[in-house]
Amino acid sequence: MHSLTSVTALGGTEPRIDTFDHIKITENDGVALASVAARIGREAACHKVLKKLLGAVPETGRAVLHDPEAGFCMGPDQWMIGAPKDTHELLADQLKDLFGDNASITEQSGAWVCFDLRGPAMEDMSERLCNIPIRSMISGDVRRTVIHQLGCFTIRRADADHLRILGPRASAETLHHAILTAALSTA
Amino acid sequence: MIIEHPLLGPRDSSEFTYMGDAKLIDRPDPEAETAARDFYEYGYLRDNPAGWHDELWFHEQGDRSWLVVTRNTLTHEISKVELARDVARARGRSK
Amino acid sequence: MRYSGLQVIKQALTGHKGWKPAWRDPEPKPNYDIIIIGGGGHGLATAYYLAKEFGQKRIAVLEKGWIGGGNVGRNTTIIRSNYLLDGNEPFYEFSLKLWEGLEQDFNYNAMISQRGILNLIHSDAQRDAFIRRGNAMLLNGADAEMLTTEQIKARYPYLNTEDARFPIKGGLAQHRGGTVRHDAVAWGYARGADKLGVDIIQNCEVTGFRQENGRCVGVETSRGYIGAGKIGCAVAGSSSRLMSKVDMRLPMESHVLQAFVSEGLKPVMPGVVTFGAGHFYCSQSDKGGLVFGGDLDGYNSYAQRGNLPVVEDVCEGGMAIFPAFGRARLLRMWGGIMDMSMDGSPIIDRTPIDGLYFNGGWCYGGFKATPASGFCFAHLLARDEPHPTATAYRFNRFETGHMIDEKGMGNQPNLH
Amino acid sequence: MTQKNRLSGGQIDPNETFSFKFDGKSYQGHKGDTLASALLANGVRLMGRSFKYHRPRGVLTAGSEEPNALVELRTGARQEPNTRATTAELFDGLVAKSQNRLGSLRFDAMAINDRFSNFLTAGFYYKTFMWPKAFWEKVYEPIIRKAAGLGSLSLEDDPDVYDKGFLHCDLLIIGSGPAGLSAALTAGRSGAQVILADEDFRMGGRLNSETHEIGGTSGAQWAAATMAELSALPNVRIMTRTTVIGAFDHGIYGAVERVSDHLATPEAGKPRQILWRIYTKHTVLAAGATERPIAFENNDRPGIMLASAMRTYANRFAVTADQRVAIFTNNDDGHRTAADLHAKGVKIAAVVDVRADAPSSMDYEVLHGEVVNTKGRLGLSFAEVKLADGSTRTLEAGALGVSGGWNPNVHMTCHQRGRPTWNSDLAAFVPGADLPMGMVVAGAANGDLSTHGALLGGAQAAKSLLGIKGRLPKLPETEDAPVNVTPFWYVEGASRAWIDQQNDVTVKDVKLSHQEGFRSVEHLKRYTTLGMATDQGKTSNMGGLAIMAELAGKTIPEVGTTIFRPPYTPTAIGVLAGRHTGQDFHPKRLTPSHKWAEERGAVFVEVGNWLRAQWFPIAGETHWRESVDREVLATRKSVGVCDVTTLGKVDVQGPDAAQFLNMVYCNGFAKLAVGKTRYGLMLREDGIAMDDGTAARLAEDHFVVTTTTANALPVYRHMEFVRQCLAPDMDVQLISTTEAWAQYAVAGPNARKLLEKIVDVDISNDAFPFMACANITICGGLRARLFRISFSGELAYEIAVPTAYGDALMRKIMEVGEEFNITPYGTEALGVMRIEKGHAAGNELNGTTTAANLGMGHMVSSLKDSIGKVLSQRDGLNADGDLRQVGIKPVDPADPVPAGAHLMNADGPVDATHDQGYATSACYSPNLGHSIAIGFLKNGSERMGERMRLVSPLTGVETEVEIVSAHFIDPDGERLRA
Repeated sequence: MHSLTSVTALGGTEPRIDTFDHIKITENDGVALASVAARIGREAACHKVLKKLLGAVPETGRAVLHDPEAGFCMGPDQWMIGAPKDTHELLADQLKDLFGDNASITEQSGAWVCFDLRGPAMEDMSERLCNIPIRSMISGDVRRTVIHQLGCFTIRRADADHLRILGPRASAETLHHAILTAALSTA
Repeated sequence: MIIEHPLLGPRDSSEFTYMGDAKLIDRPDPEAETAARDFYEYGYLRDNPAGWHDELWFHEQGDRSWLVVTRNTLTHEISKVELARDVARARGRSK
Repeated sequence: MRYSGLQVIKQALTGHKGWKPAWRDPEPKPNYDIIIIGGGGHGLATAYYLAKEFGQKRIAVLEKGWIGGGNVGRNTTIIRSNYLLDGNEPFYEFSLKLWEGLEQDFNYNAMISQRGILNLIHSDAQRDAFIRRGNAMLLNGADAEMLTTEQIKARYPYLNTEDARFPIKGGLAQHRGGTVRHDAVAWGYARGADKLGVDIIQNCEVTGFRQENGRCVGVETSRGYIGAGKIGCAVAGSSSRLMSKVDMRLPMESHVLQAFVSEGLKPVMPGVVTFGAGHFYCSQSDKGGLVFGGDLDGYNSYAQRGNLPVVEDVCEGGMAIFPAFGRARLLRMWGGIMDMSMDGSPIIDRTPIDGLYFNGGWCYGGFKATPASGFCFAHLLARDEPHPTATAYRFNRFETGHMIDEKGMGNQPNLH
Repeated sequence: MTQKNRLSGGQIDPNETFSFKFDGKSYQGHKGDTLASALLANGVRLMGRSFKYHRPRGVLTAGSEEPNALVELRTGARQEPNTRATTAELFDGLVAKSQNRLGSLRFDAMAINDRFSNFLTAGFYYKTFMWPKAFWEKVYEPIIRKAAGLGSLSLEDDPDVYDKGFLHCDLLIIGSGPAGLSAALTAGRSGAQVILADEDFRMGGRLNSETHEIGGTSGAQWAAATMAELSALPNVRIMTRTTVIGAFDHGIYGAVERVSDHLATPEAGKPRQILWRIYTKHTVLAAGATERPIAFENNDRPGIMLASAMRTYANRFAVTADQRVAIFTNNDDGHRTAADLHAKGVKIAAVVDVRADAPSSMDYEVLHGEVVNTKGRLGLSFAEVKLADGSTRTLEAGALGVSGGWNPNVHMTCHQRGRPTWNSDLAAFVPGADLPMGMVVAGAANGDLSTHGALLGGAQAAKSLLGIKGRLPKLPETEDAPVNVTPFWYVEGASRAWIDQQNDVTVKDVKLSHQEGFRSVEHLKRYTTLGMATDQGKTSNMGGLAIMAELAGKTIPEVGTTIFRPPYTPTAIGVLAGRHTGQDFHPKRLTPSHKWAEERGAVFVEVGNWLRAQWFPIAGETHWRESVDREVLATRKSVGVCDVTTLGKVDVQGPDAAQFLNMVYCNGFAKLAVGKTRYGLMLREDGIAMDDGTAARLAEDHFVVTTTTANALPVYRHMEFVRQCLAPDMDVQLISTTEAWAQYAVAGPNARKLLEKIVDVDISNDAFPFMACANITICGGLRARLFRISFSGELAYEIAVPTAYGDALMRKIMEVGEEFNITPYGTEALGVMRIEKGHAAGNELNGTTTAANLGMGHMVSSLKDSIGKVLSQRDGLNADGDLRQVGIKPVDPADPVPAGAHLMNADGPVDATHDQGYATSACYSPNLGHSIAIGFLKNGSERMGERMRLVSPLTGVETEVEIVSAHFIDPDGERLRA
């Protein structure tokens, strides 16, 4: 076991939580991430592994909210896989073993900050934050979008009032500020 | 503008970065005797039509696909959107 | 009739009955010595200088709509000569000098106002680049001054220097830069040219070129065929469209650039300010409107209108440095079509076809270039050799690798 | 009773009384009033001054088309110039003042301009102020500018915030009059996602202004009931106080919601306004119509207003402009005003109708004739009427309602390519065929001016757009009067008859414009400024066109129409910027060591949105140079650490990864061994240097490519272009991983010793030589990447760990580095060290330099194809005497060598034609004890040792310099390999 301790994207030792009557904003520090890009001609093989891993191949614009590994489609023949960090700190290595030379795997855990928005104002807030058709999105819908000039993934989770936002980790503070501002605006 | 992404559906054009004429896919043969002239024309000369135009857009804030968008430069109407990779393959760009 | 204060008084006292049309509305003649296609600023200026400076006679300007309807009537009215490269700076400085005497020259008040232009600096690298540029300007005989933040603040006390994402670290000023009443430039040149005998023919669209033995001898128009000894094209924005009629492909794309004006406000902006870390520049007109703009929409377009993302981008830039403008209202927005060339610099050159000459590729720098462009194009048409300040503006520079790329963006027109 | 012109009824709340101030005087009004209606209720007709002649002006309209009644609303930093009193919703404590006056509103000294109006005709300024030449800028223009403008900005920072947002719907309905409500009902009941937007604070449009009944109840009540039904539908979003400002491409509309403008101040955290971008499949434009005035002599006095506005004031706001009112009309609509006002007890002096067959009335006198002049200094007192029989009458009235017919509000139909077409029955332009995608126009905006026509048009529009099956339900009974209008634009012989009231354009000016040849619509507009005022010509353009048509002997459609451009009404710049102001203008990117650097008091600098530590001052240092010199010297002496996370990183994987890099870099990568790193230079296809960096081969099929911080995005985009468009079958995958790894440079003679205390592997010079790279573990098992590369020229490594561990790693390095006196260094010291080594960076890779300019011409491999290779061979990029990168040092060590200065020969003139080159980057080298620079010099590689002058006339510097190699320190690179 190594001797370095990690910090959250917002720089804390514990994830940041902001609670309002109408929304709860949680910095989610518990997700390990890695991307999978199919190599040319190996798409079918990748699908097979994905199906085994997640139960289904995430379609374009969709997530498979599987446990413990979940995944969503990032682009043509490219997927992001997420899993609890506690158990999957070495997710990229685990995926490399699974996919072999069928895919290129890239560790992404450090690249993203994850915020969970839960509460009755989630849809109103989404409308102030980004250009996604939130009210017509259903559970498992994923959109890459822009929040305050930052490229983010938005995932509508299983619960109707729950949106997950993955944003660039280096701009976690800016993103958090934008989310808080939207929360105050829609209070 | 809205670009109907062949995989992702309608997307605001502000998610994209524009590069221009899709003829940029047709990179000339650097070994050809006329390579100097070919690359000059490839690099610098454009039809620049007032009307339908095949052009390259990069989905920078999306799935990072390059698209070939057929768009009317007079009306901004879009009639066709394809993955540039498919277009490049169809035009016979090999390894 | 000469315009003057006395004339205005005289006419006022006699019921304004004596004012004549600013230019005639002649029928096209069967042929001319020189035809200029395009009744915009550059075309009218070319005709004016051909007649006035180069002793040419029998000149016509053909305009498909109404004169001054292109970019001379839809720009943000700024003049300056703060260029970096050898191919550009002498030309733009020549232009600025022509501006300085223009009103007396063509007897029309175009409200040329040398209020100064200021490019804000936000980083050390930008300062280095602006020092190089300012030095290039001075070495070319133009004026330039490096201002400190304090000096800038004295002139624009409401500039955001306290809470700025990109703090202001000084600025490069050109005090001889400024603004001009843009429409009046077209009208002044038109009136001046008309007085020298130039036929300005509106509503006359060129539909084709007639060639004989490899030489261009005239144009087909919506008002019939018109013969010409020489033909000059000055239709920036539509250059590719026009030149495609002689099967020429040009090193340029057409792009839309939006511009904006606010409601009339009591004066707040003494000069022109350009934001170096966002897409925004602004001045205030004599009527009180804040005139501002920013970046291209970025895609090829011949539609004279833009879209919201750029409107927002420009206003964001404005608010970043002038947070006091938040409560001013944007009154009108419009778009002009730019010939965006492959290196951001223009072309004034002969074409491969004898008798056919080209002036275009002005990107969004065309307005300030109007006098020199007209002068240099007239020089080329009259003498068949480029004016000394415009020798670099050749078609073949891309093939030979002699680009004049101020911004260093390469063959990507929407980045210039 | 203070509100002497308050009538009964209306939709204001008489039980809620607000106090407000106008020009310092207190008044009272009610909830539901606008500032204009409240002022009229208090007998205030004079509300402003015109632009040029400073004529006294009152309200012309009751809506957003108002040209005259503009005020400065609120005070202090919230002062808002040019606010239309006709749309400013009254709130308790509202403060407004009149504008564009010198002195008081009643005694405006600038009104002298009106006396000289004969000299100040259209375009007079183009003909004078030219002599003497210097006087324009020194005398004339300052006077003109001083007089220019209308209201004033406070010049304090706008204290309010603005939001932006995005909405998606099936149907957007613009306007909530009868057509809009009917469309909303039809669409809402079908279950479609509907947005109903109206600029007003009360939905219902003209239903609130008229007395027509719908289905047996008043129009206003029907509107309220309809709104109640719509509010209950979850699929209908009702947006009051929301102006749709523009129709943009592909069904995108901009709309501004005024969230807080009806409040004294916005609630905490709430925006003043929101800019919504609405994405809709279909649109019903139900924007109504605007009544147009008739031009007659002195038609601009306070009290003269549109007849329809009078009805709005009476029926909606329970207000009349005066107790004695006259009407001037060319159509039946004017008579409605007379009837409605009469019913409210207002005395009708007479209705003057230009038509011989005008309807008569039992209640008031109807005169066949024309209003030919008016009197009254600060407001109307008398109207002079010339009757058809040639006799004249003088009507005593404090208000005159004018009705010249209606213009459909076609603006939004023109925001793209549409041009309106002429409808001679209405004598007005109606929407043309070429509408924005998915738009249908309904109701008065489409020329259907009756209430029934509006209800029907709205319902049909919604039905057809949404493909609703079945028959429409029966519409309620309502007014369906035909339009009966006789085109009548101006009174014969009128001269000082205002067309554009705000900009003071009169009939005479239009005539002069024609006389001087400014005859196309655009010339007319630009020469006279007609329609260029803040009301965007909504009430003036048609009048000008009609007169021009008459003068030119053409029909109005032959003269054409000016183009309507967004925004529909003037829009606060603040709301278009939204939250992107101040520190939030652009997002910030923080490096993994940011918190640690902050704790150490680092000074930060912005680079491509990143905030990087520029230097780390320590106690006693008062000038940044002290800190930087110390950091450089300490690094070169022992060891330093610098956060280099910001460099772009691209993960390049796949069997063809090496082949791919061979294509994008001008130098070769195919044979790079696993575990090795190589410097690479990327060219653009035009042969100019694009970016440089390193590529480390971590595995046969895995490279990590670095880019410069500034170019991370464009380089990644370019690589994807090559991959997808030029080499679509190369089996290579790219992922940008810039933020995934925290990366630190550890540099200096003790770098290895330090790192050996952290890494779990052998990094001796043999095991891990210069340019080695590897996946390793550190601190007992944390995955990491180690690269032996150097930007500083010292023995150096870059070490990377997953970002979350970046903070801990930096603290660890500092901890174990203590024994080596480790010094953190910032971008300044980094810059000094790279200049000392002659490494090119952004200032050198400026988009115009070639590999040869940079002294790397030899790197462009002739053995393989690569991007930029062919065009890099053009003559112009390989000319004799071309620029070469050189080092520059002062002959006198005390002299500066500033970046941006130009190189001139030792003798000869100093001017552009003798320019030899320029200094790109400069610094003080603490190791050499003098300033140094690198730069580009013509034929530079052949001029080593030459004495030259480095001149910067801009900053007043001229230094004698010597041209030297750019490798000021350790030219043989021994330290790197140590």
